[in-house]
Amino acid sequence: MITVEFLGPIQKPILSMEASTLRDVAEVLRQDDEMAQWIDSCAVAVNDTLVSSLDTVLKEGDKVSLLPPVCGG
Amino acid sequence: MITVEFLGPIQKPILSMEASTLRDVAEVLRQDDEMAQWIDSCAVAVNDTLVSSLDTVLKEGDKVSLLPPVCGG
Amino acid sequence: MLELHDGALNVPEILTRWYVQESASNYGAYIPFVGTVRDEDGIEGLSFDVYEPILTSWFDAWVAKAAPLGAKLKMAHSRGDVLLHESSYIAAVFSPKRRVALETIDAFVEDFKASAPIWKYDLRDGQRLYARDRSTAIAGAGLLGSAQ
Amino acid sequence: MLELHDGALNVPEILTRWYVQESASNYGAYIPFVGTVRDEDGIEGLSFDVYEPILTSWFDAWVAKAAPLGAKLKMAHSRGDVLLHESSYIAAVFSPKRRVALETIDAFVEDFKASAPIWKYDLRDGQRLYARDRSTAIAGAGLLGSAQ
Repeated sequence: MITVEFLGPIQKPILSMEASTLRDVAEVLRQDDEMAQWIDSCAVAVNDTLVSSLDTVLKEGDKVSLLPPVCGG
Repeated sequence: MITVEFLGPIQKPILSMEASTLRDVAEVLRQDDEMAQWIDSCAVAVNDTLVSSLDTVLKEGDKVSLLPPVCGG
Repeated sequence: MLELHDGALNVPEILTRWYVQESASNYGAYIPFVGTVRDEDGIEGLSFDVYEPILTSWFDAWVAKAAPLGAKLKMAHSRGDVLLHESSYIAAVFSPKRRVALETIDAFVEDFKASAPIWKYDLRDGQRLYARDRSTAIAGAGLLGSAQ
Repeated sequence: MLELHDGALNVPEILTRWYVQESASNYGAYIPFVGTVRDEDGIEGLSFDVYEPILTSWFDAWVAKAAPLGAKLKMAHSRGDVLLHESSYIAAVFSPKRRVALETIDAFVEDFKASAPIWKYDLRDGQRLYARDRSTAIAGAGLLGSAQ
Protein backbone atom coordinates (compact mmCIF):
# COMPACT_ATOMS: atom_id res chain seq x y z
CA MET A 1 0.00 0.00 0.00
CA ILE A 2 1.07 3.57 -0.71
CA THR A 3 -0.61 6.80 0.34
CA VAL A 4 -1.58 9.78 -1.77
CA GLU A 5 -1.92 13.16 -0.09
CA PHE A 6 -3.34 16.37 -1.52
CA LEU A 7 -1.65 19.62 -0.53
CA GLY A 8 -2.82 23.20 -0.16
CA PRO A 9 -6.26 23.99 -1.52
CA ILE A 10 -7.21 20.48 -2.67
CA GLN A 11 -9.90 19.48 -0.20
CA LYS A 12 -9.48 15.75 -0.32
CA PRO A 13 -8.49 13.28 2.40
CA ILE A 14 -5.46 11.02 2.10
CA LEU A 15 -5.97 7.96 -0.12
CA SER A 16 -4.40 4.54 0.35
CA MET A 17 -3.97 2.27 -2.64
CA GLU A 18 -1.93 -0.51 -4.20
CA ALA A 19 0.46 0.83 -6.83
CA SER A 20 3.77 -0.30 -8.27
CA THR A 21 4.50 2.82 -10.29
CA LEU A 22 3.16 6.35 -10.49
CA ARG A 23 1.26 5.22 -13.62
CA ASP A 24 -1.04 3.18 -11.38
CA VAL A 25 -1.73 6.27 -9.26
CA ALA A 26 -2.43 8.32 -12.38
CA GLU A 27 -4.98 5.74 -13.58
CA VAL A 28 -6.91 5.92 -10.33
CA LEU A 29 -6.88 9.70 -10.08
CA ARG A 30 -7.95 10.18 -13.70
CA GLN A 31 -11.18 8.37 -12.84
CA ASP A 32 -11.78 10.66 -9.86
CA ASP A 33 -14.19 13.49 -10.73
CA GLU A 34 -13.00 15.57 -7.81
CA MET A 35 -9.50 15.58 -9.31
CA ALA A 36 -10.55 16.72 -12.79
CA GLN A 37 -9.92 20.40 -12.06
CA TRP A 38 -6.52 19.69 -10.47
CA ILE A 39 -4.79 16.84 -12.25
CA ASP A 40 -3.33 18.82 -15.14
CA SER A 41 -1.84 21.52 -12.94
CA CYS A 42 -0.39 19.45 -10.09
CA ALA A 43 3.26 18.62 -9.59
CA VAL A 44 4.00 15.26 -7.96
CA ALA A 45 6.41 14.31 -5.19
CA VAL A 46 7.33 10.85 -3.94
CA ASN A 47 8.53 10.88 -0.33
CA ASP A 48 8.87 14.65 -0.57
CA THR A 49 11.04 14.67 -3.69
CA LEU A 50 9.54 16.04 -6.91
CA VAL A 51 9.45 13.47 -9.71
CA SER A 52 9.02 13.76 -13.47
CA SER A 53 8.24 10.26 -14.77
CA LEU A 54 5.13 8.09 -14.60
CA ASP A 55 7.52 5.12 -14.48
CA THR A 56 8.72 6.15 -11.03
CA VAL A 57 8.66 2.93 -9.00
CA LEU A 58 6.70 2.89 -5.75
CA LYS A 59 7.28 0.59 -2.81
CA GLU A 60 5.31 -0.29 0.30
CA GLY A 61 4.76 2.77 2.50
CA ASP A 62 5.73 5.38 -0.09
CA LYS A 63 4.00 8.74 0.11
CA VAL A 64 2.86 10.43 -3.10
CA SER A 65 2.00 14.15 -2.78
CA LEU A 66 0.10 16.31 -5.23
CA LEU A 67 1.12 19.98 -5.30
CA PRO A 68 -1.33 22.36 -6.99
CA PRO A 69 -0.18 25.75 -8.39
CA VAL A 70 1.77 27.77 -5.83
CA CYS A 71 1.95 31.41 -4.83
CA GLY A 72 4.22 32.22 -1.93
CA GLY A 73 5.42 35.65 -0.94
CA MET B 1 35.80 86.01 -12.68
CA ILE B 2 34.79 82.40 -12.24
CA THR B 3 36.01 79.90 -9.67
CA VAL B 4 37.32 76.39 -10.20
CA GLU B 5 37.08 73.89 -7.33
CA PHE B 6 38.65 70.46 -7.06
CA LEU B 7 36.64 67.75 -5.35
CA GLY B 8 37.51 64.64 -3.38
CA PRO B 9 41.14 63.55 -3.48
CA ILE B 10 42.49 66.42 -5.62
CA GLN B 11 44.54 68.41 -3.14
CA LYS B 12 44.33 71.79 -4.76
CA PRO B 13 42.86 75.05 -3.50
CA ILE B 14 40.10 76.88 -5.35
CA LEU B 15 41.27 78.90 -8.35
CA SER B 16 39.79 82.16 -9.60
CA MET B 17 40.21 83.14 -13.25
CA GLU B 18 38.71 84.99 -16.17
CA ALA B 19 36.98 82.61 -18.58
CA SER B 20 34.18 82.99 -21.11
CA THR B 21 33.79 79.28 -21.90
CA LEU B 22 34.99 76.02 -20.43
CA ARG B 23 37.61 75.95 -23.19
CA ASP B 24 39.40 78.81 -21.42
CA VAL B 25 39.42 76.81 -18.18
CA ALA B 26 40.78 73.76 -20.03
CA GLU B 27 43.64 75.80 -21.47
CA VAL B 28 44.72 76.98 -18.03
CA LEU B 29 44.46 73.57 -16.38
CA ARG B 30 46.34 71.80 -19.19
CA GLN B 31 49.35 73.99 -18.32
CA ASP B 32 49.11 73.01 -14.66
CA ASP B 33 51.53 70.18 -13.79
CA GLU B 34 49.57 69.28 -10.67
CA MET B 35 46.55 68.54 -12.84
CA ALA B 36 48.32 66.24 -15.29
CA GLN B 37 47.37 63.07 -13.41
CA TRP B 38 43.72 64.17 -13.06
CA ILE B 39 42.62 66.06 -16.13
CA ASP B 40 41.81 63.05 -18.33
CA SER B 41 39.70 61.32 -15.69
CA CYS B 42 37.70 64.22 -14.27
CA ALA B 43 34.08 65.01 -15.02
CA VAL B 44 33.14 68.70 -14.99
CA ALA B 45 30.18 70.51 -13.47
CA VAL B 46 29.16 74.13 -13.88
CA ASN B 47 27.13 75.41 -10.94
CA ASP B 48 26.67 71.80 -9.79
CA THR B 49 25.32 70.50 -13.10
CA LEU B 50 27.48 68.10 -15.10
CA VAL B 51 28.36 69.43 -18.55
CA SER B 52 29.68 67.76 -21.69
CA SER B 53 30.91 70.52 -24.00
CA LEU B 54 33.97 72.77 -23.90
CA ASP B 55 31.77 75.43 -25.52
CA THR B 56 29.72 75.74 -22.33
CA VAL B 57 29.45 79.49 -21.72
CA LEU B 58 30.58 80.85 -18.35
CA LYS B 59 29.42 84.06 -16.74
CA GLU B 60 30.63 86.14 -13.82
CA GLY B 61 30.47 84.18 -10.55
CA ASP B 62 30.03 80.74 -12.11
CA LYS B 63 31.52 77.78 -10.26
CA VAL B 64 33.31 75.05 -12.22
CA SER B 65 33.89 71.79 -10.31
CA LEU B 66 36.22 68.95 -11.24
CA LEU B 67 35.08 65.48 -10.15
CA PRO B 68 37.74 62.77 -10.18
CA PRO B 69 36.81 59.03 -10.41
CA VAL B 70 34.20 58.04 -7.82
CA CYS B 71 33.61 55.05 -5.60
CA GLY B 72 30.68 55.29 -3.23
CA GLY B 73 29.16 52.41 -1.38
CA MET C 1 18.32 29.54 7.61
CA LEU C 2 14.64 29.03 6.84
CA GLU C 3 12.09 30.28 9.38
CA LEU C 4 8.34 29.78 9.40
CA HIS C 5 6.25 32.06 11.60
CA ASP C 6 2.60 31.89 12.56
CA GLY C 7 0.96 35.05 11.23
CA ALA C 8 2.73 38.25 10.16
CA LEU C 9 6.50 38.61 10.28
CA ASN C 10 8.19 41.02 12.68
CA VAL C 11 10.24 42.66 9.94
CA PRO C 12 12.46 44.96 12.08
CA GLU C 13 13.33 42.06 14.39
CA ILE C 14 14.21 39.70 11.53
CA LEU C 15 16.18 42.21 9.43
CA THR C 16 18.16 43.26 12.50
CA ARG C 17 18.78 39.75 13.78
CA TRP C 18 20.10 38.57 10.39
CA TYR C 19 22.29 41.68 10.02
CA VAL C 20 23.79 41.14 13.49
CA GLN C 21 24.25 37.39 12.88
CA GLU C 22 26.44 38.07 9.86
CA SER C 23 28.11 41.22 11.15
CA ALA C 24 31.50 39.54 11.53
CA SER C 25 31.22 37.28 8.44
CA ASN C 26 32.93 39.81 6.17
CA TYR C 27 30.11 40.13 3.65
CA GLY C 28 30.11 43.39 1.73
CA ALA C 29 26.47 43.27 0.61
CA TYR C 30 23.22 42.38 2.38
CA ILE C 31 20.00 42.51 0.36
CA PRO C 32 16.73 41.55 1.99
CA PHE C 33 13.54 41.41 -0.07
CA VAL C 34 10.45 42.10 2.08
CA GLY C 35 7.01 41.15 0.77
CA THR C 36 4.01 42.96 2.26
CA VAL C 37 0.28 42.34 1.80
CA ARG C 38 -1.26 45.04 -0.43
CA ASP C 39 -4.74 46.44 0.00
CA GLU C 40 -6.27 45.53 -3.37
CA ASP C 41 -9.48 44.08 -4.79
CA GLY C 42 -11.20 44.52 -1.43
CA ILE C 43 -9.37 41.69 0.36
CA GLU C 44 -9.03 41.75 4.16
CA GLY C 45 -5.70 39.96 4.06
CA LEU C 46 -4.00 36.84 2.80
CA SER C 47 -3.53 33.41 4.29
CA PHE C 48 -0.82 30.84 3.54
CA ASP C 49 -0.42 27.08 3.64
CA VAL C 50 3.19 25.91 3.66
CA TYR C 51 4.38 22.37 2.97
CA GLU C 52 7.54 22.36 5.00
CA PRO C 53 9.38 19.18 3.84
CA ILE C 54 9.57 20.25 0.20
CA LEU C 55 10.09 23.91 1.09
CA THR C 56 13.10 22.86 3.15
CA SER C 57 14.61 20.78 0.36
CA TRP C 58 13.97 23.59 -2.15
CA PHE C 59 15.69 26.04 0.20
CA ASP C 60 18.61 23.69 0.91
CA ALA C 61 19.19 23.28 -2.84
CA TRP C 62 19.41 27.08 -3.15
CA VAL C 63 21.84 27.28 -0.23
CA ALA C 64 24.05 24.73 -2.02
CA LYS C 65 23.81 26.66 -5.29
CA ALA C 66 24.72 29.98 -3.64
CA ALA C 67 27.65 28.64 -1.61
CA PRO C 68 30.20 28.38 -4.48
CA LEU C 69 29.46 32.05 -5.23
CA GLY C 70 30.32 32.91 -1.64
CA ALA C 71 26.71 33.90 -0.98
CA LYS C 72 24.54 33.01 2.01
CA LEU C 73 20.73 32.89 1.91
CA LYS C 74 18.12 33.34 4.62
CA MET C 75 14.35 33.20 4.36
CA ALA C 76 11.31 33.77 6.56
CA HIS C 77 7.68 33.12 5.64
CA SER C 78 4.32 33.28 7.36
CA ARG C 79 1.83 30.49 7.90
CA GLY C 80 -1.84 31.33 8.32
CA ASP C 81 -3.34 34.80 8.19
CA VAL C 82 -1.48 38.01 7.39
CA LEU C 83 -3.50 41.20 7.30
CA LEU C 84 -3.25 44.26 5.04
CA HIS C 85 0.10 46.10 5.24
CA GLU C 86 1.63 43.28 7.26
CA SER C 87 4.55 41.31 5.81
CA SER C 88 4.56 37.60 5.01
CA TYR C 89 7.90 37.03 3.29
CA ILE C 90 11.55 37.97 3.65
CA ALA C 91 14.29 36.52 1.47
CA ALA C 92 17.84 37.75 1.97
CA VAL C 93 21.25 37.28 0.46
CA PHE C 94 24.64 38.10 1.93
CA SER C 95 27.67 38.11 -0.34
CA PRO C 96 31.17 39.57 -0.51
CA LYS C 97 30.37 41.36 -3.77
CA ARG C 98 27.41 43.36 -4.98
CA ARG C 99 26.92 41.77 -8.44
CA VAL C 100 26.56 38.31 -6.94
CA ALA C 101 24.18 39.68 -4.32
CA LEU C 102 21.99 41.54 -6.83
CA GLU C 103 21.82 38.62 -9.25
CA THR C 104 21.22 36.05 -6.54
CA ILE C 105 18.37 37.90 -4.81
CA ASP C 106 16.60 38.28 -8.16
CA ALA C 107 16.94 34.62 -9.15
CA PHE C 108 16.12 33.38 -5.64
CA VAL C 109 12.93 35.45 -5.33
CA GLU C 110 11.74 34.53 -8.84
CA ASP C 111 12.33 30.82 -8.30
CA PHE C 112 10.59 31.09 -4.95
CA LYS C 113 7.50 32.48 -6.68
CA ALA C 114 7.59 29.71 -9.30
CA SER C 115 8.50 26.72 -7.16
CA ALA C 116 8.14 27.05 -3.40
CA PRO C 117 5.31 24.84 -2.06
CA ILE C 118 3.23 27.60 -0.52
CA TRP C 119 -0.41 28.29 -1.30
CA LYS C 120 -2.04 31.69 -1.02
CA TYR C 121 -5.64 32.45 -0.12
CA ASP C 122 -7.53 35.73 -0.15
CA LEU C 123 -9.39 36.59 3.03
CA ARG C 124 -12.83 37.96 2.12
CA ASP C 125 -15.93 38.11 4.28
CA GLY C 126 -14.29 35.77 6.76
CA GLN C 127 -13.67 33.19 4.01
CA ARG C 128 -10.37 31.78 2.79
CA LEU C 129 -10.39 31.66 -1.02
CA TYR C 130 -7.56 30.01 -2.99
CA ALA C 131 -5.86 32.61 -5.22
CA ARG C 132 -5.77 30.28 -8.20
CA ASP C 133 -5.51 32.97 -10.86
CA ARG C 134 -2.31 34.33 -9.28
CA SER C 135 -0.80 30.90 -8.72
CA THR C 136 1.81 29.18 -10.88
CA ALA C 137 1.95 25.48 -11.72
CA ILE C 138 5.30 24.05 -10.57
CA ALA C 139 7.64 23.07 -13.44
CA GLY C 140 6.70 19.56 -14.58
CA ALA C 141 3.11 19.83 -13.34
CA GLY C 142 0.48 17.78 -15.14
CA LEU C 143 2.44 14.53 -15.00
CA LEU C 144 -0.52 12.49 -13.76
CA GLY C 145 -2.84 13.87 -16.41
CA SER C 146 -0.45 13.26 -19.30
CA ALA C 147 -0.79 10.21 -21.54
CA GLN C 148 2.80 8.96 -21.43
CA MET D 1 14.87 60.68 0.92
CA LEU D 2 18.64 61.05 0.94
CA GLU D 3 20.45 60.98 4.28
CA LEU D 4 24.12 61.63 5.00
CA HIS D 5 25.50 60.44 8.32
CA ASP D 6 28.82 61.15 10.00
CA GLY D 7 30.58 57.79 10.41
CA ALA D 8 28.97 54.36 10.22
CA LEU D 9 25.25 53.88 9.58
CA ASN D 10 22.94 52.49 12.23
CA VAL D 11 21.52 49.84 9.91
CA PRO D 12 18.75 48.43 12.17
CA GLU D 13 17.49 51.93 12.93
CA ILE D 14 17.43 52.99 9.28
CA LEU D 15 15.91 49.78 7.87
CA THR D 16 13.21 49.88 10.55
CA ARG D 17 12.46 53.59 10.21
CA TRP D 18 12.05 53.32 6.42
CA TYR D 19 9.86 50.22 6.76
CA VAL D 20 7.61 51.96 9.29
CA GLN D 21 7.49 55.18 7.22
CA GLU D 22 6.05 53.28 4.25
CA SER D 23 3.97 50.77 6.21
CA ALA D 24 0.67 52.31 5.09
CA SER D 25 1.78 53.25 1.55
CA ASN D 26 0.55 49.97 0.06
CA TYR D 27 3.86 48.86 -1.41
CA GLY D 28 4.18 45.11 -1.88
CA ALA D 29 7.98 44.97 -2.07
CA TYR D 30 10.75 46.63 -0.04
CA ILE D 31 14.34 45.90 -1.03
CA PRO D 32 17.17 47.56 0.84
CA PHE D 33 20.77 47.05 -0.29
CA VAL D 34 23.22 47.37 2.62
CA GLY D 35 26.92 47.92 1.92
CA THR D 36 29.39 46.95 4.64
CA VAL D 37 33.14 47.52 4.90
CA ARG D 38 35.05 44.29 4.31
CA ASP D 39 38.26 43.30 6.04
CA GLU D 40 40.58 42.93 3.05
CA ASP D 41 44.10 43.89 2.00
CA GLY D 42 44.95 44.85 5.56
CA ILE D 43 42.88 48.04 5.66
CA GLU D 44 41.63 49.41 8.99
CA GLY D 45 38.52 50.87 7.45
CA LEU D 46 37.31 53.20 4.71
CA SER D 47 36.66 56.90 4.64
CA PHE D 48 34.35 58.87 2.35
CA ASP D 49 34.10 62.36 0.92
CA VAL D 50 30.66 63.28 -0.38
CA TYR D 51 29.83 66.23 -2.62
CA GLU D 52 26.28 66.86 -1.56
CA PRO D 53 24.92 69.27 -4.22
CA ILE D 54 25.56 66.89 -7.13
CA LEU D 55 24.67 63.82 -5.08
CA THR D 56 21.31 65.44 -4.34
CA SER D 57 20.61 66.23 -7.98
CA TRP D 58 21.70 62.71 -9.01
CA PHE D 59 19.34 61.25 -6.40
CA ASP D 60 16.47 63.57 -7.35
CA ALA D 61 16.83 62.49 -10.99
CA TRP D 62 16.50 58.85 -9.87
CA VAL D 63 13.43 59.66 -7.78
CA ALA D 64 11.84 61.24 -10.86
CA LYS D 65 12.77 58.21 -13.00
CA ALA D 66 11.31 55.74 -10.48
CA ALA D 67 8.06 57.61 -9.87
CA PRO D 68 6.29 56.64 -13.14
CA LEU D 69 7.01 52.99 -12.25
CA GLY D 70 5.27 53.51 -8.91
CA ALA D 71 8.58 53.02 -7.09
CA LYS D 72 10.00 55.08 -4.24
CA LEU D 73 13.73 55.33 -3.47
CA LYS D 74 15.60 56.06 -0.25
CA MET D 75 19.32 56.27 0.37
CA ALA D 76 21.71 56.73 3.27
CA HIS D 77 25.49 57.16 3.07
CA SER D 78 28.33 57.80 5.46
CA ARG D 79 30.75 60.72 5.46
CA GLY D 80 34.17 60.28 7.06
CA ASP D 81 35.49 57.10 8.61
CA VAL D 82 33.72 53.73 8.66
CA LEU D 83 35.55 50.85 10.28
CA LEU D 84 35.70 47.16 9.35
CA HIS D 85 32.32 45.37 9.44
CA GLU D 86 30.48 48.66 9.82
CA SER D 87 28.09 49.80 7.08
CA SER D 88 28.46 52.92 4.95
CA TYR D 89 25.65 52.65 2.39
CA ILE D 90 21.99 51.73 2.20
CA ALA D 91 19.91 52.11 -0.94
CA ALA D 92 16.29 51.00 -0.88
CA VAL D 93 13.36 50.70 -3.22
CA PHE D 94 9.68 50.34 -2.41
CA SER D 95 7.28 49.33 -5.14
CA PRO D 96 3.86 47.76 -5.57
CA LYS D 97 5.33 44.90 -7.63
CA ARG D 98 8.40 42.73 -7.25
CA ARG D 99 9.77 42.92 -10.82
CA VAL D 100 9.93 46.70 -10.71
CA ALA D 101 11.55 46.54 -7.27
CA LEU D 102 14.19 43.97 -8.30
CA GLU D 103 15.08 45.75 -11.53
CA THR D 104 15.12 49.19 -9.93
CA ILE D 105 17.39 48.29 -7.01
CA ASP D 106 19.89 46.74 -9.44
CA ALA D 107 19.97 49.72 -11.79
CA PHE D 108 19.97 52.23 -8.92
CA VAL D 109 22.90 50.60 -7.10
CA GLU D 110 24.94 50.17 -10.31
CA ASP D 111 24.40 53.76 -11.38
CA PHE D 112 25.29 54.88 -7.86
CA LYS D 113 28.63 53.10 -8.15
CA ALA D 114 29.30 54.66 -11.56
CA SER D 115 28.05 58.19 -11.01
CA ALA D 116 27.49 59.31 -7.42
CA PRO D 117 30.01 62.01 -6.40
CA ILE D 118 31.53 60.13 -3.48
CA TRP D 119 35.23 59.38 -3.03
CA LYS D 120 36.57 56.42 -1.12
CA TYR D 121 39.82 56.23 0.84
CA ASP D 122 41.50 53.27 2.50
CA LEU D 123 42.50 53.79 6.12
CA ARG D 124 45.99 52.34 6.64
CA ASP D 125 48.49 53.18 9.36
CA GLY D 126 46.43 56.21 10.29
CA GLN D 127 46.57 57.52 6.72
CA ARG D 128 43.74 58.19 4.30
CA LEU D 129 44.66 56.86 0.84
CA TYR D 130 42.47 57.50 -2.21
CA ALA D 131 41.23 54.16 -3.62
CA ARG D 132 41.97 55.22 -7.19
CA ASP D 133 42.24 51.70 -8.62
CA ARG D 134 38.69 50.87 -7.46
CA SER D 135 37.23 54.18 -8.62
CA THR D 136 35.30 54.83 -11.81
CA ALA D 137 35.53 57.92 -13.99
CA ILE D 138 32.10 59.52 -14.32
CA ALA D 139 30.56 59.22 -17.82
CA GLY D 140 31.90 62.08 -19.93
CA ALA D 141 35.06 62.49 -17.86
CA GLY D 142 38.15 63.84 -19.61
CA LEU D 143 36.37 66.80 -21.21
CA LEU D 144 39.03 69.30 -20.16
CA GLY D 145 41.86 67.14 -21.44
CA SER D 146 40.27 66.50 -24.84
CA ALA D 147 41.31 68.50 -27.90
CA GLN D 148 37.86 69.54 -29.13
